[in-house]
Formats: sequence, C-alpha cells, structure tokens
Amino acid sequence: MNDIALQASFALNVALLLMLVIVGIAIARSRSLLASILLLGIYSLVSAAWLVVMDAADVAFTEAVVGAGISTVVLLGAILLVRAGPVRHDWRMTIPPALLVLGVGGLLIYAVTGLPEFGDPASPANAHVGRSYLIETPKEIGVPNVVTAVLSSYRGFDTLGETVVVFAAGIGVALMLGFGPRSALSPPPVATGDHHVVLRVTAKLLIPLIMLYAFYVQFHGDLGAGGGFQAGVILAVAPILHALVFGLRETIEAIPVHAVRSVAALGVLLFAGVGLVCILNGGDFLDYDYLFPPSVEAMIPPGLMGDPDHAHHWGQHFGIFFIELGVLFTVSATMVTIFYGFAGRAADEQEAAS
Amino acid sequence: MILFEAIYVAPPALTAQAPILVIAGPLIGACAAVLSPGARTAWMISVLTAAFTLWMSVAVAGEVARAGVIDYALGGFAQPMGIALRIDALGATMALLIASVGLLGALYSGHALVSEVKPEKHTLFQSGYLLCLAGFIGLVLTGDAFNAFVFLEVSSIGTYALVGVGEARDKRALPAAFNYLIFGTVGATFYVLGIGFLYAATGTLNMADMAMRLATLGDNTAAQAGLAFVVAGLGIKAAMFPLHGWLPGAYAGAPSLVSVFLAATATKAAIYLIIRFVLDVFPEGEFGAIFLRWILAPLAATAVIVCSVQAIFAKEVRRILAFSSVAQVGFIMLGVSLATAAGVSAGVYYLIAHALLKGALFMAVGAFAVSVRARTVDDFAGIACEAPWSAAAFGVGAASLAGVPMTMGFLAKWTLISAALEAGAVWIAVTLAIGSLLTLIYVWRMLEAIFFRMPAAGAERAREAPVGVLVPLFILAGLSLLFGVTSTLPASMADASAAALTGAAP
Amino acid sequence: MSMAVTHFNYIAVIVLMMIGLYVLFATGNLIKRMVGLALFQTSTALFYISLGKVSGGTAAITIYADSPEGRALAATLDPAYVDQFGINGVVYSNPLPHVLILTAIVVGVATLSVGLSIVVRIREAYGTVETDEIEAVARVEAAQSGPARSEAGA
Amino acid sequence: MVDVLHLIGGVLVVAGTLLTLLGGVGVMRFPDVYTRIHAASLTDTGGATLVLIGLGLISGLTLETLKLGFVWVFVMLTTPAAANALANAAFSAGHTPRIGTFQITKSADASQAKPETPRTASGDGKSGAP
Repeated sequence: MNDIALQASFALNVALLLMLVIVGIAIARSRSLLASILLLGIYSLVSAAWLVVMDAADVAFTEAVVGAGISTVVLLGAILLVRAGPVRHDWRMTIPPALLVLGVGGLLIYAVTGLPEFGDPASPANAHVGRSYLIETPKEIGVPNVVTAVLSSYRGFDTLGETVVVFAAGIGVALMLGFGPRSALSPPPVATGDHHVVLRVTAKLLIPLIMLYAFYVQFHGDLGAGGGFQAGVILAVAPILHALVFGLRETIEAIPVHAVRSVAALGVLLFAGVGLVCILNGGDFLDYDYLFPPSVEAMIPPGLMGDPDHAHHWGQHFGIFFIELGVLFTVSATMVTIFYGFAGRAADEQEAAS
Repeated sequence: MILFEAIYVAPPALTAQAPILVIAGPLIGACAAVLSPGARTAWMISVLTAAFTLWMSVAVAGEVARAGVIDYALGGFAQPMGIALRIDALGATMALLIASVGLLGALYSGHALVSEVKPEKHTLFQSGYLLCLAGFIGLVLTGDAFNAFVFLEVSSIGTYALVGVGEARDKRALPAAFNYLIFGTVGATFYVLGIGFLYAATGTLNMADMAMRLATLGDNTAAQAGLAFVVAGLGIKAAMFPLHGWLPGAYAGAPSLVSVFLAATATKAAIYLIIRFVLDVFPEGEFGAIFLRWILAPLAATAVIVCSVQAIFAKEVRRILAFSSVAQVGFIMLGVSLATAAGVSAGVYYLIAHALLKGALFMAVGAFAVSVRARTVDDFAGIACEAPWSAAAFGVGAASLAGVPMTMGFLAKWTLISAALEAGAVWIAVTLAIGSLLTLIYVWRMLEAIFFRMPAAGAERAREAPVGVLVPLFILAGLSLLFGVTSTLPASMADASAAALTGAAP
Repeated sequence: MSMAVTHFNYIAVIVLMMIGLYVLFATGNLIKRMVGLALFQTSTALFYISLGKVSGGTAAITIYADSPEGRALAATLDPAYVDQFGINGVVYSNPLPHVLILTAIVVGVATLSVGLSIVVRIREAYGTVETDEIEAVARVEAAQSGPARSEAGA
Repeated sequence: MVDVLHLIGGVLVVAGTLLTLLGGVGVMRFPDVYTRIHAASLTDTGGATLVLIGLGLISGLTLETLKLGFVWVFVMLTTPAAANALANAAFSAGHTPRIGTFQITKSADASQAKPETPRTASGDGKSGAP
C-alpha cells in the first residue's frame, strides 16, 4: 500500500477533527449567543470539509447547505426575535450536567473498545450490507451514485419518512409562528432605499443563477453528489434572498403563504403517489420496477438505460426522478415556510416598535 | 386474534397491501388536510383517514392471525438490503390499538378542538395529528431499526408543536413543549447512537438479521452499550423513571385531543420498541437477563412507588393523570421484565388496558373543558351534577385505573400480579400491590371531588359536552367495561404477542 | 498500533458529543440549549461516517477501473488489497452510513426550526428565554391566579 | 510539465490560504468596523482567486476547471456585495471610523444614523430617499 497517501489522508482527518473539538470548546465557553451561532456555522463548515475527507460527498454537501446554511439563518432569525442578552453563567449549574456527560462519555468509551479499527474494510459495518449495495447497485438500479441509489431506492421508505419529517417541521413552525394578530400586519421592507442599490443589482443577478444551480444539483444527483434535499434548500435560498433585499411583503405577494404550504404537501403526495402507482401496477410500495405497467415496460428496448439484461432500469430511473422531485418540492417549500414564520415575526416586531 | 380469522375484512388484493396502506393512508391524509379549504373539511378528512387506517389495521391483524408473521418488502428488495415491515402479533396489536384511539380521537376533535384551538389553525392541526398517527403506526410495524428512528421523528416533530398549541388555554404549554422537544430529541439521538453501535457490531439495520447476527457474536462491548443507549433513548420517549421529566408538563399543557392521543399511544409505542429490542433483537443470555433484572425492574418498581406518591400530592387533575401514566409505565415494564410468557402477556394486556382507560380519562377531562376552565381537583368539585354523562365516563375510566372488579384494569392488575407470583418474583408482586393501593388513593381524591362534593359557591357552571364529544368518550370508556367482562379479544392478542416474543406456545 | 491511534476518530467524536451534551444541559438559555442540541446531533452524524470509512476508499460513485480516475486511485493502493476489498477494481467507502446521516441531518434541522419557533413563542409569552426566569414568572402567575373555575365565576 | 503545473498550483493554493489567514488576523487586529470589513472582503476575494487558480492548474483542463470558474464568478459577485451591505449596515447603525481623516458631517444623511435607534434607520432611509 502507498503509505504516504494514506497517512496524509489520516493526518488531514486528525487535523480537521481537532479543529472541530476546538470549535466545540469555543462554543461551550462562549457567552455571546451570536458568537456561538456563528461558531456552530463554522463547526458545520469544518465538518463538511471533514466529511469530504471521509468520502461522504453527499453528506458534506448536505451539511454545508443545511448545517452552515439554513440552520444558521434560522438561529440568527431566532436571536433577532428574542433579543437575548449574553448567556449567564452559574458554576453550580454546571456540576450535574458535567457528571451526566462524564457518565455518558464513559459508557461511550466502553463501547468504543468493542469497535473494529477505524477504516477497516473487513469490519461488519463495511463488509455486510454496505458492500452488497456497492455490488448490486449497478445491476439493480443502474445509477452511478450509489448513495442516491440507496437513498431513493433501497431505503426509499426512509427518505419518504424524512420528507414527511421536513413537512411536519413546516407544519410545526407554521402552527407556532404563522398565525396571530401581528402577522396579519403587512411588514415593512427589510432593506430598501438608495443605500442598497448594489445589493439589489447583485440580488437580481444572483436569484436566477441560484435557481439554476438548484436545478443542476437536483438533476445531477444520480451522477454525482446532490439530490432533492440539497437542491431544495438551495432553491429556497432564492426567495429568502429576495425577501432580505426587497422586503418580505414583496416576496409574499409573489409567493403566497398558502401556495408554499400547498407545494410542501404536494411534494409528499408526489412521493407517496409514486409508491401507490407501483402498487397499482402489481408491485410493492415504492418498487420502481413496477412504476410502468408491464405492457409499457415491454415496449422499452433492452439496454436503453443501464445494462442490457435488465430492462427495468427505466422504472428505477423515473422512480428516482419523481421522488427526488417530490423531495425538492417539500424541502424548498418547507424552508420558505420556516423563513416566512421567523421573518414574518421579525418584521412585525419592528413595526410594532416603531 | 382468533376472532379476526372468521371475519371477511377486505378484498385479498387490498389485504396484501394493508401493511403499507395503514402507514401511507394517514400520510396522504395529512397532506390532504393541509390542502383542504377549511376547518370542517380538514376534520372530515381526518375522520375518514383514521377510519381507513383502522380498517386496514384490522385487515393486518386478521392476516397476522391467519398467517403468523407478515414480511412486507418495501421497494421489492430482499431483506436486509431493503427496508421491510415485519409484523407479528405484538405489532399488529399495537397498530390496532393506535388506529382505534386515532379514530376516536379524530371523531372527538370535531368539537373538542373548537374550544381550544383557533379555527384558522385547524387544517394544520389535523394534518399534524394525522402525521403523528402515521408515525406511531409506522414505528410499531417496521422491521428496520433505522426506519424506526425516522418514524419516531415523524411522530415527534409535529407533536412538539401540537403540544405548544395548548398555549391558548395555558401558556405553560410552551415551556412544556420545549422541554418535551429537548428530552425527545436527546432520546431519539441516543437511540440513533445505540443503533450506530449495533450496526457497527452486526453490519445490518434489519432487526431480524441483527438478532441473528447478535446471537453468534458473543460478548461485545459495542453491542451491549448499543442496547443500553437504545433502551435509554426509548426510555426517555416512554417516560420510564427517571427519564420522565418531560411528561407531566406536556400532558397537562397540551390541547386535550393531543393529551388523549399521547397518553394512549406515545409512551406505548416507545415501550413496544423497548420490548422489541430487549426480548426480540437482543439474544437471550447473561447480559440481557442482568439488564432486565438489575436495571429495568428496579427502575420500574421505583417509578410505581415514587410517581404514584407524586400523583397523590399533585394539585391539578391533568398532572395527577400524567404522573399516574409514569407509574403505570412502571407496571407494564415490571411485567415485561419478568421475561416469561405470562409476564410479557400480562404486560401487553396491561398496556392495552392502560391505553384505553387513560385515553378515556383525558377525553373526559377534555369534555369538561369544553364548557368550563377547570384545572385543580377543587375546580372539579361537584361537576358530576352539571355534566353527568362525562362524569360517568370519567368514573368508569377511574374505576378501571384503580382496578375495580368488572373492569379491564382489574383483570390487568390481576394477571400481572399472578404472573409475578408464578415467576417467583415476590418483591415485584408486592410492589405491584403497593402501587395499586397508592393508585386507589389518588383516584379516590378525584372521584370524591367530582361525585361527592358540591360546586363552590359562585363557581362557573359547567355544561354537558356535545354529543360529538360524548360518543367517542363512551366508546372508549365502554371498551374498558366490555373487556372487563369478556376479555377474550385483548387477552388472546396479548397471549399471541407474548408467544411471538418469547417463543412459547400461546 | 495503540487504541488511541486506531480508534482516534471515535474518541474525538465522543469528545464532541460530550461537549454538545454539556452545552445542552449546563445552560439555562433556551437558544444556547438548541445550539448544544445541534452540536450533539451533528457529532452523532460524525460517528456514523467514521464507521463507514474504508481506508484507501473513494466516494461511492461508480467509476471504472480503467478510467484515469480509477487508475490514479489504484496506483495508491496495494493490488492484493484492491482485489480483496474492491469492487470491479475500485475500493469504495461504505455508502450506507452516508444515507442514514443524510436523513439524520435533515431531521436535525427540522428539530432545530421547530424548537426555535417554540422559543420565540416562549419569549413572547414570558418575556425571557432563561429557564429560571420563566419558572419565576410561572410561579408568580400561579400565585396570582386563584382556582380557575371560581375566579371565572366571581 | 504536469509536475510543474502541480507545483505552481500548490504554491498558489498555499498563498491564497495564507492571504485568507492574514485577513483573519486583520479582522481581529484592526481598530474599527470599516477597516475590519476591508480586511475580510479583500483577502476573501483575493485568497479565493488564488486558491481557485491554483486548483485549476492542478486539475488541468477538465470540466472541473469550468466549475472552478463558476465558483470564482460567484465569489466575485457575492463577497463585494456582502462587504458593501455590511458597511452600509454599520454606517446606518451609527458606527464612525476610528482612523483616517474621514469624519461624519452633521448632514441629513448622518442624522438618520443615531446609535440609539438602529432599527428604524432603514425605514428612515426609505422615506428620506428622493
């Protein structure tokens, strides 16, 4: 084995993990909420870099857009609303949690002694089901990105559940923040005026580019890193940017609240609908091989997509296409709903104050 | 279970797909509720969906009674590559229980929501309720450990907000909801961590495959710690002592529909998963036995005593019921910790009994709340004169909770104590007896106020709840009575569940 | 090699988890607690990813052994190792943990947003986001309002 | 030839990283908001440019080079705009530069920027616009 390349990769791994630990300690020590939120963003970004070293390109992408992106936005929106002062510190409060944490840590260390070595290709985790996916995907699914194949086909039901979790979060935030007398007030534009001509021009330039990029990530997902979740979050950035620069009222006029919620529901319906179509055509739920009725499937020439002896790839490709589209709808609409929830409150409070 | 075999439930083609439809139905209903134009439509969608879910869960139970274990391969992939639903008698029983309470709750919500939740929130609220229903049913039907986490979150995320919506009646619901979120998420993360260790030790997420591979593994610290984290995480969700801190506030603050549904199903679904892991996935052996006897059983016994005492001293009726729930979880876990067929059967039977009676109790409290703001035991004084039907249903539920003969609660306690004695665990039987006595005390406190006191002078007059509330309430309370007289159905289901778990003949 | 080296990743991830849990429970500020929760969840994700790393592996995107990338990759590894653990001449890292963690990350942001929305409402209802102050407000209000039913009738 | 390109690319990447690091030091060390923004934004664009050129040299003429080009365009669009927005916000919030001869005169523009009412500043800006 070429030891230098492996050792370099391991050294990078160690360095990034140590950075993560340092950032983590900084978060724990920070008294300022703003600082801890920004540090959390840095933590996500560094862990995204680490994930690339760990060959988890898709996860790195998601962590970058979700952890460093939308989470930070939501957290900043929240501290804007609660206007909390610095975090108070009372050393007596730290002793019970410290004991709890030491207990959990001890149990974890005990558990780690039973784990196989890091990077061991023969460990149960890497040798059993994980390896089977790598072997079977080219034959059964015909998609180059194995992570996408497992995510949308082998474990498609998990992904449906995950989409529903996002949808539920949208409902939760809308229930908490989307109503009340104050959100009926029309919010003032967050930032307009002559000062912001640079921002407005840049935003107008960027918004279409961001949307284009989201669709690239969406439709490139079975070839490389990307897919519905990442694309959904990126797509949601376009209206968020619009609202930040042109004011929330303008954005809500363009994309009404109810429309956004409906799109989120339609995304889940599309996903579940694909599953039901598979049932109607005689397969099990989400069995994309049955996405097309057998008569249609018979007309597909072998070898159109994927390898020649398995004509069913057509169904797999289209199944993945449709469910990823459903994920895109739900995730982007939910992110916008969440933003509307927090930003609507923010704008209201400003108006109430003035 | 035998009963279901005789009934023609659904066409065979539908029955074959029933395991997934019972989960997909409420998911689709939840989307439809968001798309619906108004509160009334959303309520109708909710009722129809819950009825469909119940229908399908009866079909599943019938199929399990006929064929034993159902394996449903999602995506058509063979296990352990794909996710599979794996439904044995216990899973089918739980699904039936959750779907029944789900339908009754949906019926009940028609009137109960109006007084507690603003009308414009109803569509979203019903949607969240259906998601919660889908989450719990998915949780008890899935055969994949990680998929169970996903459903745990599906059922939780919406619920946090649903609990928070209770602020309209009592603003303490908000901190309670936040607490619930923190505890619930830590629980779920512990569960994921535990599954991670089990995955590292076995290389699979499929529970059946995991069980097979764990059996050949021998002593492995990762697997043992994995089980500990799984049980600790689920223990938080199940409100197992001492991880129950979130429960009283959440049950007391939530809108009554949410309290009913959570009290009847949420902790039960988590207990189901604990039973699944401890008795089914983890192999029998020294570690498992020690875990049951020296960790689970003593904690459950402490819960029975401590939380019953807390319930005795609590002031508000909802908090009494909530602390009682924690104590009753202790009862169930004591039964399960015996690890004998009789013990597990008694535990499952107790679980069904408690779900029905606690649902009825919270529903009755909600029925009072339709017309009057009442929190403490004193507020309830003499309410039986003003709302006699609701009070009667409350009385039935309370009698079942206390274990009065001719109720399901009595049979449940009886089978539990006799199972403990049969297994030679005298101290468990004694704990159960003491717990039952303590239960009697706090139940009496509530009944005394409701039935034997006059309302305080100048108190706001309560009115009888509308029929739409009374019908589901009476069905739920009636079930506790009915099964107290003829308990063949729940008893056979509990026996079949225990047989499926312990491998004994039913 | 000693355990501190072969299991370094796991130990580091455990330290991160402990920090997350500590932040979660050692502060009374609700927003800081959400930050701790996010930290804890992310660290759990890192644990899974560490499990799925195969040394010398590449991202689980199928490449051909005779393509330039495949050849470059194979050059860094021992042929016997590739034969034993590779698939069609390429060693990949395990894709399954990646899929699971994609799910977990999305669940994390869902929890975060719902939690923060509740915090915002708490601040509106109580005027503070510190646990002890919320409890104080709740105590004062409980003392001020008598039994609900008789108060309403009075 | 390839090795030489790799070497140059590597040097550029390291140089870009160092430049960004320098920017970080500047953000910590400079006296006021405006100089700090200056340090952060200039080194961000400059450092990113160097790193991207370096990576482009390493990857050779492939699809990746094109993607790196897109990244560069994106950075060039966003970082200066962000710096502008930041400085604008700082000015609206009433921050005055500490160094140099620049002083905020008591004109109409500056009177909006009272430190104690930062939240209404943007609203005033709108109404004051011609």
